Amino acid sequence: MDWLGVYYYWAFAALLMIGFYAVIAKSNLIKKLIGLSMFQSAVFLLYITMGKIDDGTAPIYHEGISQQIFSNPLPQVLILTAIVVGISTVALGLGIIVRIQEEYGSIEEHEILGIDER
Amino acid sequence: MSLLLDVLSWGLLSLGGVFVFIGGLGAVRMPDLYTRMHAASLTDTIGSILIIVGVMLQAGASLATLKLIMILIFLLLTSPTATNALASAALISGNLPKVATQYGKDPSQ
Amino acid sequence: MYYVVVIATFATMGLALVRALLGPSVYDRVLAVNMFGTKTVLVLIVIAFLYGRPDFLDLAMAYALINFVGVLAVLVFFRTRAQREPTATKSKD
Amino acid sequence: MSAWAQHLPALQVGVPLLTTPIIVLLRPHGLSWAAATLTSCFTFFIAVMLTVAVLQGQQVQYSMGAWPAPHGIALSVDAFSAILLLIVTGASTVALLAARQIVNAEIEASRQPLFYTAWLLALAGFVGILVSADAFNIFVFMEISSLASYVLIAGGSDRRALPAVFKYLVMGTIGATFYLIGIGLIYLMTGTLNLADMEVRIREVSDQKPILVAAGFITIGLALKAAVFPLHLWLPNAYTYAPVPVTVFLAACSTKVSLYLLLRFDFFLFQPNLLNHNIQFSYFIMPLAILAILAASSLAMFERNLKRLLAYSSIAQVGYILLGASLVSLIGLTASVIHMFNHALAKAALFLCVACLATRCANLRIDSLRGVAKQMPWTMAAFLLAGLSLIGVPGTAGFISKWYLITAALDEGLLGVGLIVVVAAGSLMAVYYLWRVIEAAYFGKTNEGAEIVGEAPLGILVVCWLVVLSNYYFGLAPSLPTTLSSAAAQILLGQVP
Amino acid sequence: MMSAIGIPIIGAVAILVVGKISSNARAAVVLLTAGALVWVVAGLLLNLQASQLEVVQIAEIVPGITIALRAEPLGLIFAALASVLWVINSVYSIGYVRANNESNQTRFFVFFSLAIAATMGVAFSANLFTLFLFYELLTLSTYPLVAHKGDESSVRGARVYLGVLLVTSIGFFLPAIIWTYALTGTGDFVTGGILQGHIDGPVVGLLLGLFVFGVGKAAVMPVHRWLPAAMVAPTPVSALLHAVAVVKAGVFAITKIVLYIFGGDFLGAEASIKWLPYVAAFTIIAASIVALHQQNLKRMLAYSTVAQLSYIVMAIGMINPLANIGAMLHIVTHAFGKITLFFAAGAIYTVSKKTELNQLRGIGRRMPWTMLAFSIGALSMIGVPPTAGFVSKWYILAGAIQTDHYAVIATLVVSTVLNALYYLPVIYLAWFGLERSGQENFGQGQAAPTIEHAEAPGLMLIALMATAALTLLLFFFHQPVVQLIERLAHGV
Amino acid sequence: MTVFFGVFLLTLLLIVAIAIVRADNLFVAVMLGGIFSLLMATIFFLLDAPDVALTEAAVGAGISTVLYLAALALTAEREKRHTVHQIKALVVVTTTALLVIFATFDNVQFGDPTAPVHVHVGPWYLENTQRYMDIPNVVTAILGSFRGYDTLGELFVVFTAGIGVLFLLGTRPKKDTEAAETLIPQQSETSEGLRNYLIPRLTGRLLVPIILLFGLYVQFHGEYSPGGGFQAGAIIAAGIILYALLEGETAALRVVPQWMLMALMAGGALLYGMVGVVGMLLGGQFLDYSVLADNPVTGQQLGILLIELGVGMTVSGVLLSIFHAFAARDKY
Repeated sequence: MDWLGVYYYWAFAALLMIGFYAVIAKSNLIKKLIGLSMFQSAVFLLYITMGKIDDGTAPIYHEGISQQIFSNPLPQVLILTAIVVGISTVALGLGIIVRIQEEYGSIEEHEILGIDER
Repeated sequence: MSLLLDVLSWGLLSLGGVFVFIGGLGAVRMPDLYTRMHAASLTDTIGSILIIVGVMLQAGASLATLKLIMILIFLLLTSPTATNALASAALISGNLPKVATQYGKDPSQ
Repeated sequence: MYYVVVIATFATMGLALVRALLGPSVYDRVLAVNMFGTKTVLVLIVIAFLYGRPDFLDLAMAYALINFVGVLAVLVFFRTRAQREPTATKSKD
Repeated sequence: MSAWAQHLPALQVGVPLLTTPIIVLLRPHGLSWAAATLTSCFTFFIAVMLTVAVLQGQQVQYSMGAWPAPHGIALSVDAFSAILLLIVTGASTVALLAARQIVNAEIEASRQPLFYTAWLLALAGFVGILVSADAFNIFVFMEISSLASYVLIAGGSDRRALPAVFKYLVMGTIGATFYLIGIGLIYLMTGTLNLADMEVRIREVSDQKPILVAAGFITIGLALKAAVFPLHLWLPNAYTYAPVPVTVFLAACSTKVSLYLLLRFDFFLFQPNLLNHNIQFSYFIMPLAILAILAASSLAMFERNLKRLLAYSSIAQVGYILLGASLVSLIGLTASVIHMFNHALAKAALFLCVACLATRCANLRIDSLRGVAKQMPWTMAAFLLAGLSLIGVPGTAGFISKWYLITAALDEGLLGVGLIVVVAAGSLMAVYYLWRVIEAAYFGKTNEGAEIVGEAPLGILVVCWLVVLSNYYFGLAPSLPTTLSSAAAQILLGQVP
Repeated sequence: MMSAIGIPIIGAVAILVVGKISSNARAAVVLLTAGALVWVVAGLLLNLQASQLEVVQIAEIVPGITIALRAEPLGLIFAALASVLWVINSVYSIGYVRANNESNQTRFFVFFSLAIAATMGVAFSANLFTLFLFYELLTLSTYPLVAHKGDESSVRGARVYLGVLLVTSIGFFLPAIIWTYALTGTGDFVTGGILQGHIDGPVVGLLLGLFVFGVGKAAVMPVHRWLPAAMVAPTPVSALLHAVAVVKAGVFAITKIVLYIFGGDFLGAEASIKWLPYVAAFTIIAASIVALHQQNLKRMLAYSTVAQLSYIVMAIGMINPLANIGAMLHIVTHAFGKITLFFAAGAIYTVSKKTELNQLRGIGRRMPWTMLAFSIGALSMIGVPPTAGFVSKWYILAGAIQTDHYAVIATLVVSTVLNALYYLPVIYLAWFGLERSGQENFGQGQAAPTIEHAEAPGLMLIALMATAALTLLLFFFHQPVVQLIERLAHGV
Repeated sequence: MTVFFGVFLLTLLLIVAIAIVRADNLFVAVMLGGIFSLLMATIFFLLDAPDVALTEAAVGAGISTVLYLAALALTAEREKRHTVHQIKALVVVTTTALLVIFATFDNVQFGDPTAPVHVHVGPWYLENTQRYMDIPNVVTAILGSFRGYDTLGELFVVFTAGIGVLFLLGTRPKKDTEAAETLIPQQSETSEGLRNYLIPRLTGRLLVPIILLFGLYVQFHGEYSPGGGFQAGAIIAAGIILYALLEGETAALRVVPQWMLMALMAGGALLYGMVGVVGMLLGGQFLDYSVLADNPVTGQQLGILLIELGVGMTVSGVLLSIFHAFAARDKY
């Protein structure tokens, strides 16, 4: 049970918490979006920490390298895809926020709801 | 011969490290925006030159050295420009250096 | 051999972060970001050699460029913002 | 043709996916609609071919890029995915056929190619999920379908669609990320992403704790995307302010696909390995389902806006589907799968009638629809018949699923009686809120201001009546959906010893 | 048999098409379809032996659940009754609609024939599922008839009508059917019952209860509220509802279920179903007392129907052959009697716009024929000898004496007295009461002035007299009907 | 030794994360977001994932910061301090975190080679890349060929985002249309970027070609060193965005017009799809590259090269059109 090793998973949990909190508690839409992308980055951290092997190197062959232990390449492929999914969601979210700003004149959730009630 | 190279690159690297650390300290302790900028950017450039040359000595004549040279050129090009742009933007938006106002002179003449 | 540099750069990154958090005006924070970027480039170069994988320098090269684009973007959009609402209070936060 | 037969699963996803870049570039007005409808029909045709293959007992497997299953990505189509494929592609074709006039009115010509591309991307996303047998691949296609649905919903001219779609985006992305964490934990313990392979390896896993947590995460994530009761907050506004053809398409299939995933993961993967699954499933899912039926129906009863009323009724029907599944018996599962089919039919018909109304009436509040039956007799007749199917009057598709649901409930003894009361109460509430609309339409006095309104355009009306009559056809001769859903139930339960 | 359902549907479509052109053409089509239906049912009735056994299967919904039709004697009696009365009712309603120039008459006749088609379906259904299918169709097709006028009161009445019927059918009837399917695997009507051995103990009572209260149309006490509420409908519809189709379908369904699902001897032995006659008895007494206080003529007739229906339910509940014959016979006699009363009420309303009882003082002199038919109908309700009502009550009484079921005998006597109490004063006032002119006649502020009016219009009169004659005829020639029922009783 | 660096960087990461959530000024939050993704990339680099680090840097630090800033320029600058239902959020969040910690607590050793993850599918890829594709970068091999279908899906996610933003921002905002007429004739100052900043424009002119060259290098060098379609697309987009920042958005549009962006977007997606379909036509399965050339190994390499090109085209097309959609919004 090496405490330092588990630190990566605790950092993942903490980051998850921070991101999720920002999404729920903050009423500014852009802050929600930033929280959302942090929430997703935490998951990326989980996947990559999973793939690491002690004193293994990156899974890219190179004549120069001596030792043969390579970290697991699969989680890295998954995360490559997930990052681009994250950025696409952020881009679309920002598009919607810009449209909301033009239609409602504000990007604070409580103000938008107020405008709709009237 | 390689021992000499190692000692030399070790020296350069640690010197670079020291410069970089001083830059960091400067950025935190300096009173005003412009002084901080002065401290940070100068040490930035000298630090990178020292470290990259130090590492180049280690890498010897190989593809890596070529890449290191490219990176050095980039750094030398980009970071001073960025600082310059930053300084002029701050100045235009009216963020006056603290020292000038202290002596009552209006910097605009 | 590379430990000294790595530790020094990490320390500077820490200090830059302190400046970024404390920084009274936005420009302080931009400075901190710029510092942070260049320090990361240096750290990556040194770690690439520490790990004995010199072919990872492309990453450091990409950093240097992206950092420059990022900083310039902040300045441009901050000025567009200031232009659109000149009446808005100068951000002295 | 048989040479192409073995490529069917790949074509099923490939056709809608690869036509989108072409449609984006179609500048001439109206052409993009025609191309989109054609592609959707062709996808429906492939889905029918796949169903025929499945019914003949073929094991439809397809490995992408010719790499063996656990290493490459495999596609597999069985009875459960076949029936869902029919629903999704059918709903999309029908909605597209009815979409022409409304989209022309609501979206200016220059943006229409983009709208129809987003529509086909949503369709490709849903179909991709149904066909795929790889956990991470499902996540990717879930993202494609969600992003495309956000774009579709935000396409309307009603400004309130934007905050609704932003809330949907945030909750949908959180759901997808929960799903990702779930897969990550399973991958951590089993080392594979292929569903079949994962199911085998889960048994050997010594420490069941992460698997339990992964099950929790995946269930919550998919429940969020399927608008299961407590996590349904995004659905009413999203469906109400979206353009009507989009609501027709999404109401019929977006929640169904997430439920498909929920059932597949729960019955396929976790089921045999978790401690005592029935407790976990019935104590956790059944109360939610009952709550969904009762609360959502009562909300629908007091709703003034017609579209939000139908949205709440969708949430209640999701409750029915989950109720059937939570009985963890063969008939229960058949009931839940066939209710997916029948509800898709009934809800598509109802929303198509709303589409007909939307072309003629300004707003869709019930008291502004008073006496509309005199001017739009055919539309209101279709609404009445579709309403009957939703209530579950004998002879309609809705009745079949009610029949299976109550038979399944009867096997549960005393608890079953309680469930019957809930189901009966649910359908009676459905009677109440649908009759409120029909009574206002038929017997209400047309309020003075209302201008003379003509019958809905012929195109939409014909499509609407087509779906309503298919409701009755599958009510009287439901052999196709019943065989498919009982086969699906066997597959799902096949895992339970 | 298929044609028995098909003809009214084709008729409905024909009326829809023809209706727009002219009312005479529509009337012709209505009569034509009614006549064709009677001819078909008669054909079935005559060669009873041949058509008895073959089962026509229309569709197979789910393996084991089919829509199938079978012409067994009980169904045939009901179908014959319904078709004959439909002909008379069509004649009457054409006259009524012309006289009152009702709005959108085409819709009226279309749903009229759809309702009859559904009744035929209920009559010939071979299993529980088909019964439930046509039962629901009947509810839905009669809803527009009840809400025909479209004004506020009729819409509210129709809402109660639909609400009660749908609640009972989805809430109790459907679970009961599914429970039977679950228990026995089939739902077919088999003489002698299918539940034998599958179920016993108090659960049988519960299942029977679900069925009795599930079939809301039989108007057993707690679920009877829809019947008076449906009085808002125009009179031919109430006639159809309360004499021919709806209520009779309800009671007929219960009879079929008791005989063909539970089976006479199985229930006989069962202790837990003894409560049925007592519930029916309570309904009879309560409904009669309420009818006593009614001022409106049609509401009084409605409550009297609730009472009469429970006679049949009570007789069935006694599980003895004689009582069964009595019950079946009562279906027929009550139909003729009640339809005559409703026709008379309709005639009075058409001509004099009078609806309240106290307005009928001395109307006998103005409308002798209508009041004569009304009196025959009333007597048949009470069960006085020359009318058919007496015969069916006699059989029920005989059955009760045979099983010495004292409660039932007591109820019969008391209810007959009550019937007399609320029917005879109406007849007496109509014939011998002085026609008070001027205001004091309408002290309660009803503004119906005593307008000069003669007898009811011709067409309505013919229908009236026909049903009255049938009530009398049935008293003398009830033997053929009884033989038909006996063949059924011995499970032919 | 990696662990010590990792621990330090992770603590820095958490501090930055908390700072982002608490920052009121949204510009500050976005800049700290830039630092966040730089840190994230360094951590990935430490955990032997150079490809992911490059993507995180190029996409996270570069493009998303620029997009956020472009959006901020159009919307509010400061967040109104209104944290709604705080306690409820805290409760939900802590339960999720506890759940995760509960799952990964004691049974998972960081980096031990015997963990199930490294036993089943992982090593198969390491051996077979040599046999089937003979290219050094295993990650690109998996991305391109073994799980090529995932990347196709991925490509279409980006494509959807592009379509979505163009669709949403395609409309001219109603209230501003009248104002727009007056605005167009005199060239507004804003869209001219840093026109009067001489030094940055000069270095920019010098740097943009280098960035584009570097982008192409990363694109075609994906099989030997960390790189590939996504990273290259992002870097090329960053290059042209730099040009737009310096020379002004209209100048950038003249260099890369709107129709070319649309063609890039659609062309890339189509190229990828067609490679798959051609594989099917030549008798293999969908996305089976070994049939593309007579020798399966060169076929695989050719396939991977083509699809990386497709991905690069689409990603750069999408990111640029999104940037132009935001930047053009100023003029209205």
